[in-house]
Amino acid sequence: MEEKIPPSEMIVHLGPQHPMMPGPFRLNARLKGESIVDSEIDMGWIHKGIEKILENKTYLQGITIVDRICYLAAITNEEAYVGCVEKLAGIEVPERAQYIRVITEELSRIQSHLLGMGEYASFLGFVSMFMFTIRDREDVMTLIDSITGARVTHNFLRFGGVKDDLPEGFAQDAKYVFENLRKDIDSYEELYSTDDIYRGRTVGIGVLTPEIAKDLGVSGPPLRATGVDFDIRKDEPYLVYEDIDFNVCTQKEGDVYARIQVRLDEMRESMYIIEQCLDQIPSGPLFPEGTPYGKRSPVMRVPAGEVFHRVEDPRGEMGFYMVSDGSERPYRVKIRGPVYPTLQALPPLLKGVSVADIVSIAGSMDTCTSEVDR
Amino acid sequence: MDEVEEREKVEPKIFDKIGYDDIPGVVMTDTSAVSDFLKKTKVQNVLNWGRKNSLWFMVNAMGCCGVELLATGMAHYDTDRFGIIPRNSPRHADVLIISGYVTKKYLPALKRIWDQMPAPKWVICFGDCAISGGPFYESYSTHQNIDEVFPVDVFVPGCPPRCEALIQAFVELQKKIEAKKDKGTDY
Amino acid sequence: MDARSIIASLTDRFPEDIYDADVESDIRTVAKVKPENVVDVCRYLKDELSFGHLCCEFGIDYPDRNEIEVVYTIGSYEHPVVLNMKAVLPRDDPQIRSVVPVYWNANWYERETYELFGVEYIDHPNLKQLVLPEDMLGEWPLRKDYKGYPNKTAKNLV
Amino acid sequence: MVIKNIITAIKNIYFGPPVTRKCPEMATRLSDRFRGLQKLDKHKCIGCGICANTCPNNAIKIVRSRVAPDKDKQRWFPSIDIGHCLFCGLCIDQCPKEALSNTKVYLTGIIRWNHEDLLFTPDMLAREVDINAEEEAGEEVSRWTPQ
Amino acid sequence: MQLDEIIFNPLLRSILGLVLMGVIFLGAMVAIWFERKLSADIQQRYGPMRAGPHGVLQLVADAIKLFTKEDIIPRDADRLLFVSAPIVLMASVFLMLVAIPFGAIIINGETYPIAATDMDISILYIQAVSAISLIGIFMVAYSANNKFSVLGAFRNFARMIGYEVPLGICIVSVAIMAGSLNVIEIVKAQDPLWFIIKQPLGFFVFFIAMMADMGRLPFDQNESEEELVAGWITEYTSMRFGLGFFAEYIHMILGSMLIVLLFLGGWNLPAALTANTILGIILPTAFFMGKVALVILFIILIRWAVPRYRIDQVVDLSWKKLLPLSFLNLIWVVVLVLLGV
Repeated sequence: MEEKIPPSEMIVHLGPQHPMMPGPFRLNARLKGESIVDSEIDMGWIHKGIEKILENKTYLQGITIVDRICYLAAITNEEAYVGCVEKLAGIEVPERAQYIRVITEELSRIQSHLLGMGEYASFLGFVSMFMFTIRDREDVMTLIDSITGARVTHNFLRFGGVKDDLPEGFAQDAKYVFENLRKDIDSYEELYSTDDIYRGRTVGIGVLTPEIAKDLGVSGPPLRATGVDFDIRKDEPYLVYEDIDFNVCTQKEGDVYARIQVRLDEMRESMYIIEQCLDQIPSGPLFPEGTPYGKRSPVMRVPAGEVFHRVEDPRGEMGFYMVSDGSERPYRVKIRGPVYPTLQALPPLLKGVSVADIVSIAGSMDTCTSEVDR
Repeated sequence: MDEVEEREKVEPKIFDKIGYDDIPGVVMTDTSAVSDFLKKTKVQNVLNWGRKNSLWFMVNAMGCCGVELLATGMAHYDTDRFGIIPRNSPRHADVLIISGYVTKKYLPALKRIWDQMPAPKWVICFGDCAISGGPFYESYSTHQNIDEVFPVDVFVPGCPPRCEALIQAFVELQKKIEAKKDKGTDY
Repeated sequence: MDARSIIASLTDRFPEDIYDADVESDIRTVAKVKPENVVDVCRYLKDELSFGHLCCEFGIDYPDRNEIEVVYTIGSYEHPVVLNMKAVLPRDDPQIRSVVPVYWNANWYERETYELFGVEYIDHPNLKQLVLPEDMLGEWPLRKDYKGYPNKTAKNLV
Repeated sequence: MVIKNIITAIKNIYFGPPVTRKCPEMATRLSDRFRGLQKLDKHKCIGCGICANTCPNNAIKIVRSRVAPDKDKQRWFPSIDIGHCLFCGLCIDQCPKEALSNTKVYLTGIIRWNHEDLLFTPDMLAREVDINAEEEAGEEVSRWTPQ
Repeated sequence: MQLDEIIFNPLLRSILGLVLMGVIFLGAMVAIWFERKLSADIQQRYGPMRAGPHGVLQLVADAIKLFTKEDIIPRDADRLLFVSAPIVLMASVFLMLVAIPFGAIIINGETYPIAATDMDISILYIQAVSAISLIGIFMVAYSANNKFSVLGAFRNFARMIGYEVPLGICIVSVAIMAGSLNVIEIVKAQDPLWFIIKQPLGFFVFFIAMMADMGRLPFDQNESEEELVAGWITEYTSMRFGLGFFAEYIHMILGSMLIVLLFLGGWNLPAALTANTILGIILPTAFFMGKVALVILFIILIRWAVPRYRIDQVVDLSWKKLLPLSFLNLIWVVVLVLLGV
């Protein structure tokens, strides 16, 4: 935005350090009064070069690095990466390990949505709601912690299985947590739907139509809020999602309110999935028997080939494209993050709205800058 | 009522007589004689008590640790117990928490935030990325050795550290201020 | 619409431009495309074969073959088939037509590929650096012969 | 209406006791699998260097160190730069002799005022030198604490 | 009468004014502490605990720190305006303080309000001087050379202009009912029946307009933290920031006092309770302050329980809803007065 602007307008740089988002990015907004004439996003403030780093790590070491792509969905990142390697090497995952993976991934989805939803409320000035959702998130985090041993970066999945079994008494703990969480989600929904100020700030703001959303390449809750039931878990089932009964949560309106509503519904759906998994989970080994894969992973050489594997991240479609040349390190890894197109779609959405709605719309997209920059 | 009239009388004189930089009623000095004197007395202890009990930190979430940073301010860990509250403007902050990878592109911005903060100010390196580059220490894009750029007071290793570690870091910083060994103030 | 019919339709329509087309599995197909005609192929894919969702677009560097591949991973909202379409470019002067007129979200992918690999996109609306600082442009860090990696400046105590 | 919100807030004052974990004073209960500072068993370690090779971050180096505080004999042991360590646990998983193990030290033992203090020598990892860590989690480690 | 002479002595009045200044500062500190504790309760945490028992000295620590911090004046700022803006803000609230009574002493059935002055147009005066803070904010917007400050300040103008009108009309209807512009007379007029009962609509409009005037949460667009970093106060450091912060809280206390004075009956008590001299000295002020504390409590509760309006919604609310309602209230009051109720 170097061009000359008329004196009635001004350029405001929101960021790179701005309370709007966890993680820095810059939004150069050209304002006329309070409304936005034009905007542009400047990325890369935390570009880390993960793709280059992955090329120089062995497959096993890569797991620790992919954890740090998006800090809110570390398990799904791992699943995409590990699934990629398993497809290339032709490893079968035992059923019990698959169920455990599904459980951790859905837990991760719940905590991510809780954070995104609460943070969104705090963007509207409703700080107490943020506190409430984080309070619930801590409970879910404790569940994840008890399985994986870490809060954010888990390093839990291994090629062919998972590192550890479910801890003893996990089912009771989960039941206890979900009981409270269901109540709390109901109360959040009630607060959201009855609060006039909240409705005034969200209904009809930042509307995406299905056609435009598809054109922008948006996926995940922002797309499902427009009524398109695009969900990798249904369309291209991985792990045991085929055997599990769940709905793809959609809304019609495509505005900010619908996106938050989709997240609320998805949390309920995730809890339902986990409960099914806990009922159905078979006993058995965590790693394929008769192979060297195990907790002490061998140095792997993956046969040459190329593969594209995608999973459903809390924010949308997460994909890894991996090229192997037969050595112990991947030749090229491309990470397709869900937030990348979502963030790219912000400037067209922001045209003509007021400054206060920037945070409303950007927050409802639940963007994760770290993953965009990689 | 009298105050208003008085100011109206005085104001034209200011513009005529004194330069733009001198404001009546505001003493502006270049020396730090007063603070130097205070540092030798017991008053400094009182000042340090005030400072250590109100360490407002800058909300500057930069990476994985940023999530833990957010969570630390919330109900389960509650930094407010120590008088530590998040501030969004660097002008109001005392503590800069470097909570993630500092890239070549971001370093100038981070330095600018640091320059905008009023002294005395402190830095906490939260997480491996801030201390040494963490998993990205070889990357073409990141800037390593942040402790050569900023005067770091407390190092919190972990990737990411738990929320308790950040609170412990604040406690360590308080201890350091109390012991008069911190780098934010010259003793 | 299954993978085989898609490949058949594509090769029928563009016999000159599409080569090495193959079906890997029910939901994965690969094809190579001549770089001159990539925009037409993409438009055909989007309009006729309902490949409306550009998953990603990126480069792969092969220094020993002296070529850079640009891969378009194109999915769909209607059917589960994903097409990995590759365009092979010479490594010395990689140039290709931009697909932004067809897929709007290719914009950032192409900017990123440009600054990391040096692939130049013709007719791109705003071809400049995206994630790197301006002075790093021209180093193409994701190419295999990049000199700045590993960056040995970190203070490692051991 | 906003009345609903206010009622919720008032309810929280009376029916919502503080959920805060009293951090520095009371140790938080950690999960059994928590990965804190590593502990080295010098009797088991053979100095093979698998941990150093596995480490994704090159945080481990094999150095010469005394086998016991009172003996002069030296052998090869790992030393860890905690400022680089990701606490991913790969070194512990891959150790063939199970010489390395997890502890729950993650606060006072490793939060330091100087960068140089973050280097943990084999003696410190084997806890022959006092690393100034209180017994944070202690024996009382439970998998779940209902709030 | 001798008591009268003592009470109307100008010297004593000035000393009383200074004391009230100290009291209001103390009150603001207590209010901030109270807000932090109450918000912590709502959010299921503890709030300040370390500085003093239950954190009562937290504000002292904050003040010490703010006083000893570096005072930065941005290079491109207009120095004179930048430095004097917080003083203007503070002056605005202190000028309000002059006319607001802090309670009353009732001796032998005679009421002596505790106020620095006793003017006949005090409510008009309060309304006038509270608008001075707008000038202070304008000075900030002009001088700070920060776009967030400008945006925050302009939001403040839009909001204040919108809400001064319904506020003024509500005050007019109160004055019509009381037959006086003097706050003390207005309190006297509420002796048997508070004005909230006679004109509930007026109270509702006045309360909302007063909250907007104070800039409390559903209406704190001028410093909405997530959008504008810290709004008009973004560039201020150290005690200049502290002054702006304090001015806001003092404004909140004074506003709550106005609400109590105009609608909630002030210090009026049944005569039987104040017959005793000691009770007459203590009870009315305590009663008044208790009601003020309740109003503040309610305002703080709202602050932590609702999201924030967008600025155009706030202006809409004022011009499209509150203004017609206040006119309705005015007509209602005129009818009441004409009927002689």
